[in-house]
Amino acid sequence: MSSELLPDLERIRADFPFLEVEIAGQPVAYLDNGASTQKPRAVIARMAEVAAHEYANVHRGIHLLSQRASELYEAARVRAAAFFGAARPEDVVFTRGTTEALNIVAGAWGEAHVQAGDTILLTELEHHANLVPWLELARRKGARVEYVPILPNGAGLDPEAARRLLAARPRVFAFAHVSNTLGVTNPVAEWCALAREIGVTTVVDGAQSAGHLPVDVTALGCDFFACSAHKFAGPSGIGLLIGRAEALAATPPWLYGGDMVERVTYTGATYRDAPGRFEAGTPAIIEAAGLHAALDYLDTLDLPRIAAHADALAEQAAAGLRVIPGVRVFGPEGRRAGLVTFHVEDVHAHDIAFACDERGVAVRAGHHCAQPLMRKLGAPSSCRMSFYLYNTGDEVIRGLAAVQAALAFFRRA
Amino acid sequence: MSSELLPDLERIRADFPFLEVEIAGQPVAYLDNGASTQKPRAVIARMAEVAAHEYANVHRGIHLLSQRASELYEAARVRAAAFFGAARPEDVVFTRGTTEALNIVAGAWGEAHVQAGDTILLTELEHHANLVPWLELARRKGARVEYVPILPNGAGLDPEAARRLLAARPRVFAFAHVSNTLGVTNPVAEWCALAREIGVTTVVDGAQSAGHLPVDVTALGCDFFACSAHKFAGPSGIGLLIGRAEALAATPPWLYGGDMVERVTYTGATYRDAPGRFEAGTPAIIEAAGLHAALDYLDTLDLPRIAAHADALAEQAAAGLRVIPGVRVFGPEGRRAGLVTFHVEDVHAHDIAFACDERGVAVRAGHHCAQPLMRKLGAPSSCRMSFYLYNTGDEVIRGLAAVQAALAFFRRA
Amino acid sequence: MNEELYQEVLLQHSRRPKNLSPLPGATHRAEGVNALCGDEITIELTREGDTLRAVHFQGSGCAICTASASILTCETTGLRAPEARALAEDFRRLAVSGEAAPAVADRPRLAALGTVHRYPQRVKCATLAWETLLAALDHPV
Amino acid sequence: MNEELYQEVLLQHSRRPKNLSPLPGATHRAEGVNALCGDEITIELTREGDTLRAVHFQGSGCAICTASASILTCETTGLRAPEARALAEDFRRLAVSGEAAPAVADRPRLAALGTVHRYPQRVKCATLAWETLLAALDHPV
Ligand SMILES: Cc1ncc(COP(=O)(O)O)c(C=O)c1O
Ligand SMILES: Cc1ncc(COP(=O)(O)O)c(C=O)c1O
Repeated sequence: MSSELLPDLERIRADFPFLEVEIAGQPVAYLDNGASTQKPRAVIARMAEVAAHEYANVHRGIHLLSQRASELYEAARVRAAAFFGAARPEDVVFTRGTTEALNIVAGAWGEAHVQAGDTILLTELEHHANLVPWLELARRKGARVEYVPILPNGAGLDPEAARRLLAARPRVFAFAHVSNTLGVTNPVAEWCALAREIGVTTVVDGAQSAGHLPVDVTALGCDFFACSAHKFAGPSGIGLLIGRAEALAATPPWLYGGDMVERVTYTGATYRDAPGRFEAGTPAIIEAAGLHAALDYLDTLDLPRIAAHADALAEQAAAGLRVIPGVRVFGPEGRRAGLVTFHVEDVHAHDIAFACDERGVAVRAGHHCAQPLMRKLGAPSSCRMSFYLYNTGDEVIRGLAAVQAALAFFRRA
Repeated sequence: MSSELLPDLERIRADFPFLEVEIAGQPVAYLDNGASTQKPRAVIARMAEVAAHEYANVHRGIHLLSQRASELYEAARVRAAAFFGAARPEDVVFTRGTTEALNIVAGAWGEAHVQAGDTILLTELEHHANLVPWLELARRKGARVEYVPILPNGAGLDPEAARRLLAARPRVFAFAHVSNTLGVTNPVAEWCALAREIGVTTVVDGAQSAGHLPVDVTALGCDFFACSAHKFAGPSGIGLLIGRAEALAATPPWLYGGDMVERVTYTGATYRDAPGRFEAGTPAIIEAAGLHAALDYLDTLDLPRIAAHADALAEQAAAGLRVIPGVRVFGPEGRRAGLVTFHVEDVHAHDIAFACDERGVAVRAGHHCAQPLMRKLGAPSSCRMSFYLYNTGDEVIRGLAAVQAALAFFRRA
Repeated sequence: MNEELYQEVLLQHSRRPKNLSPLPGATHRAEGVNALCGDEITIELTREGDTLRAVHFQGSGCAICTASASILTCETTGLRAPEARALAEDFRRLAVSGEAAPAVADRPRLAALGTVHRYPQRVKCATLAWETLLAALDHPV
Repeated sequence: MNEELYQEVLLQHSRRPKNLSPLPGATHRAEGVNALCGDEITIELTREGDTLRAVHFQGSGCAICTASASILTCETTGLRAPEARALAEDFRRLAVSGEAAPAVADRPRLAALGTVHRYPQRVKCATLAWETLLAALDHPV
């Protein structure tokens, strides 16, 4: 397993100033990457440089400064298109993050294309961001929501049921590429191919896959793909909605205002095509430069190796947890995507996470924004360790030790 | 007039690294502050520091890092509430900017409260951000949009007409605090008091007033107030919607997803109260810290003096432009809010702005995201110089000289 | 392990909570949820005139949440409704800011819970039951 | 002033534009708008068989926009529709990248306009009329 760890880990760690932080007198072991990731110096420095010397509003000025800002903003789009395999830069829309991207699809595309009686197909493992917007759309439209069920213990989604429910031609099929709770990776390309054949629109929540493993939206064959820069070493406040040209063209505007219009009168307006149509107002300019820098940074490494690294750490953690009495590890038996969620029969997740925290280990406790899934698994509150390219085997060991110490404390007497 | 300029201008200028930039071998004269403003070192450094050592996701973790990030994020809210006179921090919602804030009001509040046959009252000087969302709402609902007319030459809005149209009890009255095109300041407090008496909801577009002049939303008495941090020395990617508690409570959710929910099942969800209700997903965390730093920075200065400074420069520019033959200056005769928009009969705005650019002076040319207004004024394209706290009288002189050189060039022969 | 937060009295209450069961014949009832972690708690009580004759809870939370709920049932049984309300408000203030009103300072178990104000990420765990009690007082079944 | 961009031939065309008037009996027509600045331009033309007999424009833009429209009317009058289309495409490429196809290299006025590719913020000014021509060719009145 350790041969799957990144060989230049010390060098990588040196790129992340956050890893200098100490908690309780110990260097932090940041194992909450599923919630958000830390930023390398290159991203932080690029944002500061843009803010200091290259900043102006975009798409608005004849002056050189505005032109240059527009160029760096559009260069980020071109970079993101290439990184994620979009057919054209115009297919990449900047959003605040995955949540806004999915709301654009459910709110604007869905508003136009989902009708009363239609079925919206989701899965039982969705994050609230890919669940609640669809519930709201269904309520508004009188549509029905169905779910691909999970296998026992959250080992994956039921493949038979997925095929059967998809074959029934829902109007849209929206699902996570990688589950933020179970570490399950869904067969995106297979489902999208099936869906395409029978005219079902596909929406992929890529929050946990983008920048963690190689993603080529064209090869995946989805209609929409959503992700957040903060989940892959980029800044907060920016994310992407990538759409096939036809899918974006079939989506009405979302926010209304400057930059997304063509011609405005006191009685009406006409709108631009994508991506401008979906980017009303001043966008996250400094953040676009930071996103660009994050993609450049990831490209200095090797995405398949990054994925293997995080997976190896997650497997190590899962193995260590499984042997502790009373601990239940959710998710697939074999390879899991960079994270492990577990539940302890007799000690609450909050108490475990708090104990970890006191030893400088940051893990997540709660419902992981997947309340219905966790309820179904019988663990409304659970702990998660989630890994990224800068984590080490030593941090896994510290995490396991902290969990064991917590259990010993709460189980004594 | 020069006595109204800030006395410590050199010190202030030293705070802004952007002012070191050169264009065409000359230090830049950045006169496009109406589009966006530059950032002081304190803001840039604070964002870098948060990204380097204080970053984690908010509202999600039991671990100390997440707690600290939540605290800095909420501290920015408390700071903004105090700076803008909100009754409670909970009345401050973080958005991407003014455009998103106004879309929340038109899209969520408007969706719930505007009905067929209702009147939406706007003014003829609105930015597209405070016009197009309302046109779209009116279209969807079968409501009517009416406009408070401008006075000749854009000298202001017709006060009689404003009172008459408001007295007719529209459902909502949405208007700019300060016009980004005319430099007109509207009588917000007076209109809001009138509106409150007769039950008309008020929406103030504060993009050009926030951080430029003292704003106390409670004293103004509006129901909603929108602004963007990038317009007042803060970062891109973040802005505010400030609402009266009752107005926010009457607004349905906007984006759906994590953090804005209370309880989620596979069949439905319940939602939190403001501000959480309107902040689905991972917010602009680093940017919130930058916004906080920008407000702290502005507080080291004196907002009324900043306003007087920008106004004095705008008056100086207007005076210089008025004496050039063929130049028409829009807006009020007297005091104007920090900007001057002008049109030249025989030379196009693009050519003038380009000539300015070649001399290192950045001015804006175009429709200023107010197409119908500019069409009504007979100047579909015009030039604008807009000032902020770091601009100098010398930059005004350079701007005027560049305009004169452009006119000389295009008028020769 | 943090001995300040997890004082013995709290651990006792979290391991062997008092009044953790449905309350047959309850006159008032409310459910509370900690939006951050998903923990849910139900408070049921029977009121005779103004007096809280019995207070029970259901649901499972972390040690702090469970201890707080268990202690709540002990401390409020027999109080009059306005007293229970005042105590809940006092406790909330203690948990958030460490400010101890006489009513809570006099109750050692509440004072022990009050150390939570030094751990802001745990405050909601301690206050959930008390907020739910306030809601229950307003919700006759 | 930038003498490279504002070459004399362009200034002539912007000051005294050719064919700046409505075209009675036009067979094709389109309006174009530069979303960034709001400039609007209308192209009208009469086609006989495949040949562009007359090409006129209306609207006002900056010197580059007006010169480009004026030169467009001169260069495309008498061309066959496919030739006009090809020229418009060639010109667009020139303005964006500086890459001069033979057809535009042979036309000095277009070559002069082509220097705009060094000033990206002005490219749209130069191409607006040509994009509108392409639209007009698809829009019989
Ligand atoms: C699977 C999944 N979807 C969606 C989201 C929402 O992303 P964001 O909060 O960046 O909008 C997350 C992260 O919280 C996630 O893990
Ligand atoms: C008056 C006015 N309203 C709204 C906006 C839109 O602000 P933003 O682009 O930051 O959303 C602007 C700025 O462009 C403005 O000047």
